[in-house]
Amino acid sequence: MRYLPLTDTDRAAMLDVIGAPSIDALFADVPADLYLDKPIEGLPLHASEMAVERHMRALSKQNLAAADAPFFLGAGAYRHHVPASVDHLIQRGEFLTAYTPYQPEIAQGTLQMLFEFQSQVARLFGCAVANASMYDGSTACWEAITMAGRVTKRRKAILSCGLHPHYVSTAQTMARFEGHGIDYALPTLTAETDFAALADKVDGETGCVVVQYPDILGRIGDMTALADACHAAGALLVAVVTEPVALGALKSPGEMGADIVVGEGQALGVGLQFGGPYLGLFAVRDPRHVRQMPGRLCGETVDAEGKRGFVLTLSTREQHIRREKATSNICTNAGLCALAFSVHMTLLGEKGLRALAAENHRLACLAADRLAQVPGVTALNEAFFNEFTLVVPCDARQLVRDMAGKGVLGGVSLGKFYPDGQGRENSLVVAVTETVTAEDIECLAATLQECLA
Amino acid sequence: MRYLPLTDTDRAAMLDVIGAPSIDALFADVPADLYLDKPIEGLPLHASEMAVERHMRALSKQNLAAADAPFFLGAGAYRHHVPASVDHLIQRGEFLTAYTPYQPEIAQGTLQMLFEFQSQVARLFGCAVANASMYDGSTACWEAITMAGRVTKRRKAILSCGLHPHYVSTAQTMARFEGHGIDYALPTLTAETDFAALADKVDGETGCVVVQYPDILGRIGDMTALADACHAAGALLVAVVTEPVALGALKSPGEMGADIVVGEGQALGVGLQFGGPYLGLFAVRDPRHVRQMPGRLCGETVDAEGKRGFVLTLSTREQHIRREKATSNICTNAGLCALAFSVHMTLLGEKGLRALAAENHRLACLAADRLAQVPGVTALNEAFFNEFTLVVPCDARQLVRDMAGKGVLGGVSLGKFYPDGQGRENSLVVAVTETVTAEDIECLAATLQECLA
Amino acid sequence: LEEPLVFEIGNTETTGVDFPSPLTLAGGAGGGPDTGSGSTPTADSSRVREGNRLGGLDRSESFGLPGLSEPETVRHYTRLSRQNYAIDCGIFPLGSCTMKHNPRLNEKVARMPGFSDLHPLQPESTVQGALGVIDELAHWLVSLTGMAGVAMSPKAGAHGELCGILTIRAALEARGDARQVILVPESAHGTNPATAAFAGYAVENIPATAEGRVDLAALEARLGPDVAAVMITNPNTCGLFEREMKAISDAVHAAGAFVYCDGANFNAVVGRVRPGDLGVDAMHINLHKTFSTPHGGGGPGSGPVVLSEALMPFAPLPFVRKTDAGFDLIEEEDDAAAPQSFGRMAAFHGQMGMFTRALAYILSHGADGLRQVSGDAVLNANYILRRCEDVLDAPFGATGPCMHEALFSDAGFAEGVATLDLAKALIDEGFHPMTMYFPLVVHGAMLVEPTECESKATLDQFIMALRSIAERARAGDESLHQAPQLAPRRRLDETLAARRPVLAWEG
Amino acid sequence: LEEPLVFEIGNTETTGVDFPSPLTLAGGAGGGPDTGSGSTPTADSSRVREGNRLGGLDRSESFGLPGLSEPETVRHYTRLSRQNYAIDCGIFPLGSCTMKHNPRLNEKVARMPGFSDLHPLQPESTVQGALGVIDELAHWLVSLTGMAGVAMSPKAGAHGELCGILTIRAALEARGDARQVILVPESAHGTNPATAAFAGYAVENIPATAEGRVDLAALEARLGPDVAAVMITNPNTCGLFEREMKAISDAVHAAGAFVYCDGANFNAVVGRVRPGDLGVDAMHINLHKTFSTPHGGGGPGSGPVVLSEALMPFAPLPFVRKTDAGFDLIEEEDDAAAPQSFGRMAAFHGQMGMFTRALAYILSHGADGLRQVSGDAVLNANYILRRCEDVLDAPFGATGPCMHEALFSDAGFAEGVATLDLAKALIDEGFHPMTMYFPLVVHGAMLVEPTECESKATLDQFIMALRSIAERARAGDESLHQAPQLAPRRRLDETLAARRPVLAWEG
Repeated sequence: MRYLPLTDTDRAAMLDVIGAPSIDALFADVPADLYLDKPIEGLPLHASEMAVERHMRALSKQNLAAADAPFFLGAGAYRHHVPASVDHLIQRGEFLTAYTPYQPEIAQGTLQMLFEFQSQVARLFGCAVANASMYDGSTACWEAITMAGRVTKRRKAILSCGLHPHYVSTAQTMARFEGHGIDYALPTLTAETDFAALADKVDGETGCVVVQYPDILGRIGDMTALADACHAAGALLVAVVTEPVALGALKSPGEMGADIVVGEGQALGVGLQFGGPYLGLFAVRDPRHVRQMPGRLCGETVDAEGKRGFVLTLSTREQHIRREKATSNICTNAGLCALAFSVHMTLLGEKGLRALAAENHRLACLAADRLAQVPGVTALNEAFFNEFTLVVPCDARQLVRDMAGKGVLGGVSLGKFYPDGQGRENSLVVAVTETVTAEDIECLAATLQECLA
Repeated sequence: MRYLPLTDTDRAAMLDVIGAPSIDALFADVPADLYLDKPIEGLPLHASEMAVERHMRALSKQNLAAADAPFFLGAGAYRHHVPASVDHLIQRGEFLTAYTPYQPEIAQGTLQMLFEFQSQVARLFGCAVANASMYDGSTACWEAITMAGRVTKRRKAILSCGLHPHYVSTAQTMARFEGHGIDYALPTLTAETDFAALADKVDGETGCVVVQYPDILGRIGDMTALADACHAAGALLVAVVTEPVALGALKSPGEMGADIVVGEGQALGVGLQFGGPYLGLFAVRDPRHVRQMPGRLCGETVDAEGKRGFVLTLSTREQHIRREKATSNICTNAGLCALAFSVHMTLLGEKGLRALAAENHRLACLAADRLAQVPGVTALNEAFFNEFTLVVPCDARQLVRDMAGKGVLGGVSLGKFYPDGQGRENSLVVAVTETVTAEDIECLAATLQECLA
Repeated sequence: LEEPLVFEIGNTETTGVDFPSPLTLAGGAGGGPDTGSGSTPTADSSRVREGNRLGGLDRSESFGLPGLSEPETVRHYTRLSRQNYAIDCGIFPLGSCTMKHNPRLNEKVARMPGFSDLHPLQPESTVQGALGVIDELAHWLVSLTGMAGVAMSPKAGAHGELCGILTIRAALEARGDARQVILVPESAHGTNPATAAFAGYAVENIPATAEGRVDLAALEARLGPDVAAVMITNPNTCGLFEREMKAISDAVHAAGAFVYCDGANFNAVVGRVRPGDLGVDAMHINLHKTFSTPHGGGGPGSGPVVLSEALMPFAPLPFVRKTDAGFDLIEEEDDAAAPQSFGRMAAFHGQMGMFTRALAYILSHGADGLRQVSGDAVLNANYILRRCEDVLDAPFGATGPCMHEALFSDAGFAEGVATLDLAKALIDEGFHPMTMYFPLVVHGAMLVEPTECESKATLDQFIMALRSIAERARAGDESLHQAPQLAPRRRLDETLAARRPVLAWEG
Repeated sequence: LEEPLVFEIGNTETTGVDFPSPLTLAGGAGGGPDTGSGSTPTADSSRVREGNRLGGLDRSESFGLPGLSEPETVRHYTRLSRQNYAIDCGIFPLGSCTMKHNPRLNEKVARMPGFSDLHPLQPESTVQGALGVIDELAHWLVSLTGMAGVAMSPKAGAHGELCGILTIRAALEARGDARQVILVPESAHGTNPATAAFAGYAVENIPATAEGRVDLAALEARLGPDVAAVMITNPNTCGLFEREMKAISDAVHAAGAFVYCDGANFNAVVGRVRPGDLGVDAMHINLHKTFSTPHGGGGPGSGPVVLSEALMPFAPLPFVRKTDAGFDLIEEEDDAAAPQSFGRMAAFHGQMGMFTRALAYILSHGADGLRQVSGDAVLNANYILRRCEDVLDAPFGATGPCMHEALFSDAGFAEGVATLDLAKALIDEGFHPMTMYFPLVVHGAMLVEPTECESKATLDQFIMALRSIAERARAGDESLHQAPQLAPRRRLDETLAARRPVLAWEG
């Protein structure tokens, strides 16, 4: 009970002040027949820190950590080196154990950080304004669709075939309940994106078109023409970025005309964490759209002495004020992940981000060339950033399991997402970041060859 | 060069202010023929954080960490569970990256902590005053001998045979240079300490007697009579504690009349760290001896507004004021280790320290009984705390290596210290802390049996 | 010294990271650290095609992202942090937000590479321990709540609410029942009506009784075939236990509807009453409130939803299934294991980083410790209530003990002195204020939640400060309007911020 | 809120740790977390003799050690820490102390279990990587200094000085030479004479020239058969490079004595000149000054000593020896590998935790980065010197560039205004003061060492504050005596502390 400061002496003295005979007596409102008067049976009692740590360590050792294997997984979550100072700073108690900054006078640390974060995200995405973060990329994507619905008053969304399948599922699930229409088809294994085809589909019913950049197959394409087509039809273009490091090398969606840019920020500062918590990024190109945005926003203002300061603002959009008329039911952000992202971005700066992106792309080019030499393997992509698709002569689900059996985490099988027997399952998405070594690439090539033999 | 904030633009502007053509020009006082105008050849150039981390991790993996083996080593360094909050707190930048508190107005955090540390150590040791820490136990032991020399004006020290052999070597080395006499004999394998024999040796030349408690063989004894004998002869009794957890169960040296109590504080908060940095503890029973103490002292005072505050004090004893007449040449303490110790002591409190000590003793008793059942093995000690000596039918140096070959870190061979062929090398010191499990004890018993078969 | 924005001190030419330069590495001199553990491929180690393969989409123009060296970065964020108040600095008595101690063991555990360095799409055989964590935490949540199962993937409390309501809707749809209305008490958290609306429901309020609880009679009167669910918070947002919860549930069930419980206040009763025994069908659990995961200045959260037998078949994907061979992760809608699942709410499997922390906390406390947690939390709140009710109006103080929160109103304050003034004055005394103006059903509400993590000495200090400010508020002390005076900032102009929004650096 | 002492808020019945109760574990219910990874032996798992085996030495009486729960502990130390200034908070320009950035990678590396969780007496076969760290760091230190070898075990700079002087004495004794005197410049660190005295030598001062360097003629005049060694700091404590160092060394060697160099300022020249080339026989290296290990509020330090060919045979135990099979640790005096070693200076093998940090730093900077480190450190100091010398007297400013420290004196201050006043006024401007009253050879000395880790923007801010306070000091501004006014404490009464020492809590 090391987390409980009260001693039995304290408890007795306090009960005396209250005038209650026991702590149990304070629960008199609970029906007696449903009140548990002792610990629930069958559950363990309290344990020492040492015992808990030992137990958790044993569980952790039943996993194969990415650092302990040649590692090539991406598909929406990317392994990058996170500088040690990032984790040090987010563990500062003043950041870690603070609440949402509802009392701005004593929360300027969190608030200024959020303002900086918003500014960094906006510049990265080529947008005017970003919010203070959301749960993750997939929910930010759905929020973008609903926002486009509010802005255009149209409830149809056209999703690119290259959108991450989990993002598609999330949107389909939510759309079913909230009454949106979703137009989506599974991807075909071509080297090019479907942006041109999407432009042809935009019509007067379309609220938005949603594209991913780079997409789930690692493909990249210019979305300028698509944006023009959307705007001509009164629709918005939503761009999804699941690998923000790419924007250290690639033109931003905002520059190409995307109206809403959302993304998954996990790649910078946050780490893999088996899928969560991650970091939803959300930005708009046109500042007039701000009042339709979901999520928290931090804004600049002044205090009673005229000093610059920061506050949460435009909260009339939010649930705690607007209740059932809010722009979203979200009442949190991913504050600590946003901090990690922001610290990492600050350490990188434009120079570092460009260098990081260049290094990723260089290594990915090396790997693509090397792996395409493996008999039976062909590389799908012409253009890509740090991730590309290999077409293999078998179901890649089994291939991935076989490679794992040999201690190699060799990529993500598209069959995991598209198990339909139409050929998509014979492909493997390989991500190559700066954490990959020459030995890792050789090892993957050899293991692929072995497993395909 | 991620640790260097200056840009080339900055450098040029600053050189301009200085009026120097280049940074090299600022080194004009270095003889030109000895000035290195480029990086030293044969050494690597700068490396990314990721590359350095990878290299250091590879080195770390070439070691067998204590957590990865049944572990029974002690003999002056003890493995205890350190609560996670200890390491969190000592990594607060305000503690980690502060200097010696020479400007007390902006160093009250460090100073109050040191005052608390001194108070905790004094109570643990049963003394009046403790200093703000020293390098480690062995150097604190030597400093105690020189202090006793200053107090008694006698330069002979009698060392117990149970004193840690590294402490003995340190004292012998230093005594040779500084002109002290050391009376010391190697230990005999008896169940009892040599305290009674030491009392007989005290004479009018004796500045101090130095005993260890528990001693290097894990033995414990009452030092009251020895203290009386010392005092009757005008000598001081110095007690050395290398396992401070023991004092959660055992009467303190101060209570038994020791005049100077020194120790190694590593066991609480600091961790094994392959031998350093550790934490020298130094306390005196009689407050009148304070001005002969070595090392830093933190004292209470008030500020200009009458508020309580803390400062480094009695610095006229120290080298930066007194230079060649100082009580020691030491100009640092082990601040961060003292903080770790103090945080751990605060978390424990008397209740926790007693529980921790009881758990250590309970497990050590279990282990001693179990190991004595191994054919050929006998336990030397009658009384002990968490460490005891096993007499084995072979040279324990090889035994320890054999056990390590089987993945068991089974204890410290006394032959490592006393390789003289007089029988001492046939003994093994086994330490049992709360980190040891029932399985570990069984594993050690089985491995011992196997290696002795 | 004021800390400037990173945009004001950084520039696009400075960076706090290094990357290996291929030239340096090829020369061998820079390769030292790589020896023995893997090296970065060099330019000549393979055939690189000329140029890049970015498809002509190179980002050629500067986008103005400032960088700092590592020392500057550490200092910038350290300085910023020192402008924050946090639970590590003192009591943080935000009612309904539950600021409890975040054990450092949890942080250590979450960072074990076997948890933190796993990709969500790794083959199941390589993540059995991680799936085991999810399963073990699920077992605790189900046991503590007395429910049939739990959906682990929701990413925060509000997401959990949405999950619960969607599950209910899926269950209703499965029986062909198109009910349109969700009933919510006046005192509910704003997320409740927002969630119901987002799930496509009309929201209607349920009135409260004079003693701050749901009006059972009014509720029964409103129940009917159009009502899909009732969303109730228990203990409620007035800090009171809903004594008639079982009767409410029975009435709701009799009307063919479901009971959603907002679990934000579960920390008040954990180990002492099981929501399942009260007839709850779905309840989200904010892991940070009851199980000590850090708030981090506003998230991330984690909101697993426990479900009754009737709702379990409709739970969202993915979920963990225990088999003889180990753990499976059921991710696909067409999996035979999940024929009725309503689908996926987010990518991947939930907030793993929060699961490890929550599990470490739960194992540390154990079944006995968790029961003591709720006891001490309620004891601390009642102590504050009773020590302050003579100087602060406690609207429901006369009806009996409160739960984990002490609720006060501004009744008795002098004209012109508001709850806001009292809150800001607490800042000058060194304390974080309580929750202000919530619940809405009490005028000028002050909701104080001390949690179980405060010592009696801290409570006494806080009570002394609160009492003294309350006396000043009753006396109409004008200086309260000037508070805070000792904080990093004086009162901030929120109207200006909203009227002319500056939401990004424009320098 | 003032933070009380832990003795004032804790008590002997409170604890922030839990231990498994044998009873609980024997019952099985508490054993959950142990499943699968080892369990604590229970009372019935072996035959425990009755009672204990403490030989009747049980500590029966309470000794008054206060405990706190974990939340209270975290808060206590967090609050204390916030009363500290640190390099993470701002520039810390303490001349001769070298407060540079402590990279966080180093902290991470030092905590890798393969380093932090090793016992110093483990069999050599189980610690090859740790011995490898020592060897690799030694290689760098030897290469950077141009010396023959290095003794790694000294625990701090002053311990390293002692090591160096004892090595010299052992070398002299080995040739039967009983020299009795060590020469030390007036400007030396206090540790130099203290060390010489502790090693059994008489200490004599060497005068300085008007331009702040060792007076070579005076030194040569004093050298003779009674002089064992000369201890010189280079760059010296006035922040100047000893131009005639090589001539000094040659003279000392010609007189049969040794040259000890205080390496405290090695950071100013690392990568640009090798002490071995200057004729140095022994030099300690403060790992925290040159190689960025943290100061931690006063330690721990680490002071490896590089040695010339002539001194290496006498180096202390233990040391690491590289063999074909790996690394050996030579620990025993009778080892054939160390026939002339002067012995052991401390238990175990040195400050491993500092070695890992220093090595990570060295590898990060590399040979090129370390050279840039000294260049930027010297550039920053000269920038401060030149930007301030019109308002602050720079006694040696006219003789050329300084090294890594800018030295000022109080000449020009109005009557009654002291260096102390200026220093305390800097605190109110948000900066840590420089070193005061050292070196002793300059009246009212102010020794400013910015290090290479400060940006130009920070230096400009600091210079602006320093200039403005200097102007006030020249004008005799009385308010300087009141500084600091904005710190956690006003000036503290050090006289009272020394006159009536209160060194432990007596409540």
